[in-house]
Amino acid sequence: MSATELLIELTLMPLVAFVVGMMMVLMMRRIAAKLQRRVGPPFFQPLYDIVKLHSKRTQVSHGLIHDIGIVMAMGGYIAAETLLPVPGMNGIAEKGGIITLLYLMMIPSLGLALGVGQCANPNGSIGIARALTAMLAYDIPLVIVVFGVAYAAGTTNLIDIIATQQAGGFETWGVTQMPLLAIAGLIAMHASLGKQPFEIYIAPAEIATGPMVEMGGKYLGGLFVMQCFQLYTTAVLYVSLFLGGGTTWFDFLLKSFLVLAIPMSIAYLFPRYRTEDLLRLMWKWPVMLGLIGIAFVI
Amino acid sequence: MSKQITHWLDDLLAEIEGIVVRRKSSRRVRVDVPADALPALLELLQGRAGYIHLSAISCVDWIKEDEFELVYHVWSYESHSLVSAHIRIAREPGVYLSVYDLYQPAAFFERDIHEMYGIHFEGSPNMEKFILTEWDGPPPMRKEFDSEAYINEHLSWQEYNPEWLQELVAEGGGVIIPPEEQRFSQKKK
Amino acid sequence: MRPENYEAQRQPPSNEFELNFGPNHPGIEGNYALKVKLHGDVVLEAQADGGYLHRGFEKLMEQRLWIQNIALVPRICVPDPSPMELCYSMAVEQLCGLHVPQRANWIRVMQLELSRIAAHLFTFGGHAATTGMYSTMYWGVADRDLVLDLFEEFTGGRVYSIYNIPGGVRRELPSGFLQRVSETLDYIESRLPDYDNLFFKNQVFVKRAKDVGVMTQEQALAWGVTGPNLRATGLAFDVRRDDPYLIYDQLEFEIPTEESGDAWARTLVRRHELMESIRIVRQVVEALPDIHGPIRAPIPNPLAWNVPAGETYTRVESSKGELCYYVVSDGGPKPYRVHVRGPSSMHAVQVLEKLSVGSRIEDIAQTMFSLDACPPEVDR
Amino acid sequence: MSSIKQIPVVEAKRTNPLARVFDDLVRFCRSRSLFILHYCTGCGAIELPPAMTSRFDMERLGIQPMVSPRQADILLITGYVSIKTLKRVILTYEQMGSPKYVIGICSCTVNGGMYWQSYATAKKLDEYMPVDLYIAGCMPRPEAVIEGLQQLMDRIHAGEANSWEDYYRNYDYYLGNQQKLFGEDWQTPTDVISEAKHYDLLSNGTLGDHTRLLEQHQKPLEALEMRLGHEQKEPAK
Repeated sequence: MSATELLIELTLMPLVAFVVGMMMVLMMRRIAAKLQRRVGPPFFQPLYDIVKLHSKRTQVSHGLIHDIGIVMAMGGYIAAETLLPVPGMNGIAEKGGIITLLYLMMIPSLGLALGVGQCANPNGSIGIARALTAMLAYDIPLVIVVFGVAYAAGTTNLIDIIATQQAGGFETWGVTQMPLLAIAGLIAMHASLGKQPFEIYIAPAEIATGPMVEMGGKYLGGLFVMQCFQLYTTAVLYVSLFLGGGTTWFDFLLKSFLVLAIPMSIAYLFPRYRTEDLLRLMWKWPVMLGLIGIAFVI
Repeated sequence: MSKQITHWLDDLLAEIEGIVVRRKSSRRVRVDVPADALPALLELLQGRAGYIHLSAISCVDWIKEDEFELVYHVWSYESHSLVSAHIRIAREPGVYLSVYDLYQPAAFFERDIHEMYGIHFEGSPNMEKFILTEWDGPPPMRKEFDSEAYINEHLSWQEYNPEWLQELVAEGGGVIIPPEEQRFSQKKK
Repeated sequence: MRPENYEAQRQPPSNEFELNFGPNHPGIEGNYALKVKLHGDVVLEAQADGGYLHRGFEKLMEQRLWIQNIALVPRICVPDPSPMELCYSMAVEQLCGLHVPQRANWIRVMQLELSRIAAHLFTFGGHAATTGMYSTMYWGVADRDLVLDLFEEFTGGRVYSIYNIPGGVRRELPSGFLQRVSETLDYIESRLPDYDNLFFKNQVFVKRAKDVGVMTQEQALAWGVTGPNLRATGLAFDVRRDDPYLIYDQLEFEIPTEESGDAWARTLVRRHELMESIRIVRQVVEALPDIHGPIRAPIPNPLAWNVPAGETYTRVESSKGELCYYVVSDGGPKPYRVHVRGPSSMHAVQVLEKLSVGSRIEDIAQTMFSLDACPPEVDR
Repeated sequence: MSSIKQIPVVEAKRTNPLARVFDDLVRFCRSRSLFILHYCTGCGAIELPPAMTSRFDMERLGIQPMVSPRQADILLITGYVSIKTLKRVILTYEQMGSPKYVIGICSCTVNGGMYWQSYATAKKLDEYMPVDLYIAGCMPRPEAVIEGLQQLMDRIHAGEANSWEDYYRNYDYYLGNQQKLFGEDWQTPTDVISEAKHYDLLSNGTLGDHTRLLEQHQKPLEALEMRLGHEQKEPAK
């Protein structure tokens, strides 16, 4: 692969991720609307929101770290997109591998923590403390799941993992080979999205949307963009690990949207847990399922 | 409630000196007592007659008589009746005893009366302002406080005089006559 | 793009900090504030701060005619305005010795109970929203709207009906109205299993709401708690039954109670009460066609109406608890004094302060919404 | 509002033809994505849940509730504002990011409504902050609220909803009214004058007698003081 091609891929992959991510946000809001018996937002609503937020005249900054935090939150995911192979584009997935991806996916939370810490708003501080706790909660099952998949495939390279799954059709998919790990992964993925019942760090009625409380204008716009990337990354990672990635764009997108629809449909039927309940749940069931799954794999 | 209970209550109330009991209905008793006998009355009602629920403390400003009337409404969950104990205190200096040690809900009502009427209750746990924290005028519920004068001094209204209203006025309508001037002949039933 | 004065405010490093919970906070019902001192996320001290909705109702009422006040009173409690009208009308009737016709009493009961249904749907919608379950709120508020449609049809007002006037009610029911009432009730009843599955039996919600804001029966009695919140501690007391007004002594209904006295019990009591209200309205719908007669007693010219001197204390069970009006007349065209004892004046101030202490920050909103504290009643 | 001078605004010349297209896009997106601040100042707020929820569903117009003033575009003044609330409303308004819009819902914001005799409520909202739109009624139905918001959307799209600039241009007038009501030492933690300089909206009406008074009293900006643990006050007579 020539340097130009690589450069084009590295530009295209986050862009595609952004566009798909916006549609995922739209899907999320439409699902919520359907469950709540209403119409829901128009098709381009996520785009309107993002453009509007970036075009606000007032951009209240709380200092350098605040700016850097948002950049980190977006940048972490943008970097992660280049490590996620999509049909026709592999980016630098070969060189990065799944461990790097996991690290990159943690950066946004840390960036947010830095940025929110600078705002000195107690609601934000509580929110970010909860967000980091939640990260601690869902990362353990996530790491177990990723380890199990990597062990089964014998590699940490996502391209190889996808290739082994695609070799024998549906029977070699991760979800049929390692159903327990797939379930654990789904729960961990749901938690990492921060939707009910794991919505502890947004929690409007408790801490006034936590980390976002001091964000306005571009900063909030950055977080909206981050949400698009987050949905995309989580869904595509799951598809790559368990659903055999995608051979064509059509089945790739279909799988990603379907996989995302599961936690989204559950989310709007539940209230949120308390922090310790979340920890207890995440360290109990997904970890247990994951460990049993690993035992099967080994 | 049965006559037995009412008699029993009357006997009990007779222990207080200077008391006037009026039975308004089967469930409402009005009691007038001198101001210094009220704590004893409430203690009696709460301790021996089961009137454990303080429903409200109302304050009435009788400016002509230069007195405040305080009304303690207590309810019994057992005999299902309500006793309203009326007392009168002098408008100046407007100080009275708190009944917080008997009835905890009194804290809110006393605080409320304090800021609305300026009556100070001795022994109440909290006499800070609650509703009117950012108000520096006189206690507004006193009868001498003229809220319209206050408004005219501090606030202004939107002028609204569109053409259609002016036309109406020119035709002799559209103006609201103050109710005091609008005396119709009383309809016979 | 950076205005100059936005330096972050730094507080000295400490585990304890103070937080303004409200007035602009989604976890607060209405415009109200709690100042809380936190250690981590445990509340050490809570202080209610009201007055944001203060309009000086009691002063305003002294300046208006007896009949004008009817338009004023429902505004005291926004989610459940009908008991306010009734309580005031009853007070004026008692002062004048007006005898209200039977038919008006039955219609009033229907209005009150429909209002209670609407208020309860709104309240547990709100309680659900504080725990993050917005679907229940969306459903609850939408179903409440159907009741409001009924209100609009027979009173003319969607929220503030201004329908009870001293002496009776203002208008006769429209034709075919009772049929539509029972249709709406059927619909709401058919929705209740959905609410049960989504909300009341939802294990995550039960886990969240149990053991939140617990008060024992002794505490509740000492703090002056009334209404559903008192019944959630196990005491079956209801003004409608134990101090009956209107025609409640002729109606059949039960008083649901729960033992545990926590947020969950309070919400559950409301849910059962909703069923009882539906039952009462059904009885009214059945009985109303056979009750004929006028809908209001004749009153003198309301613009020159001097109510005889006297004082009276009326009590009504609103959806939030015991609602009382103390009305004094000096024989003039305007009330001499009207004192409104809203049930929330206890719940939102002392009870909320006491229940918040020791709870966690995420439970303050739940405590407030499960107490169904209505700030405009406190501030008046 | 005859007392406020209408100051002509000189639009910067834009030579880039794409700039106009871009401006149109931005205005369109602004009108299609409105975040309402979740602040119920009065009883009109009771009609907002129906307007937002399943039956009338404001989200289909791109309108969402938001919690923090930093995130919001629209400040809905739902009903009467008591003087205590008005202070918070002004603080909130100044913290919102421009462009921001104010909608006065209910008759009380227009003229005091049925509380015209009340000593505790402010009567005329646009003395204290510029108002884009009034929706009269007591209280306006959800349909009316949505209709009003749609009018606001049209005006934003046409570029007419510029009341927030008015606040900077005529700050002295608004500050004067605020000082009249709240006392002369009234001060918000936002430095409006330097913001006006920042947005290049400084005009004749920005500075005046009232801002001079503010400068005399001005304390260094600090976090809003909390009133927890106040001292016991002397008994009033």
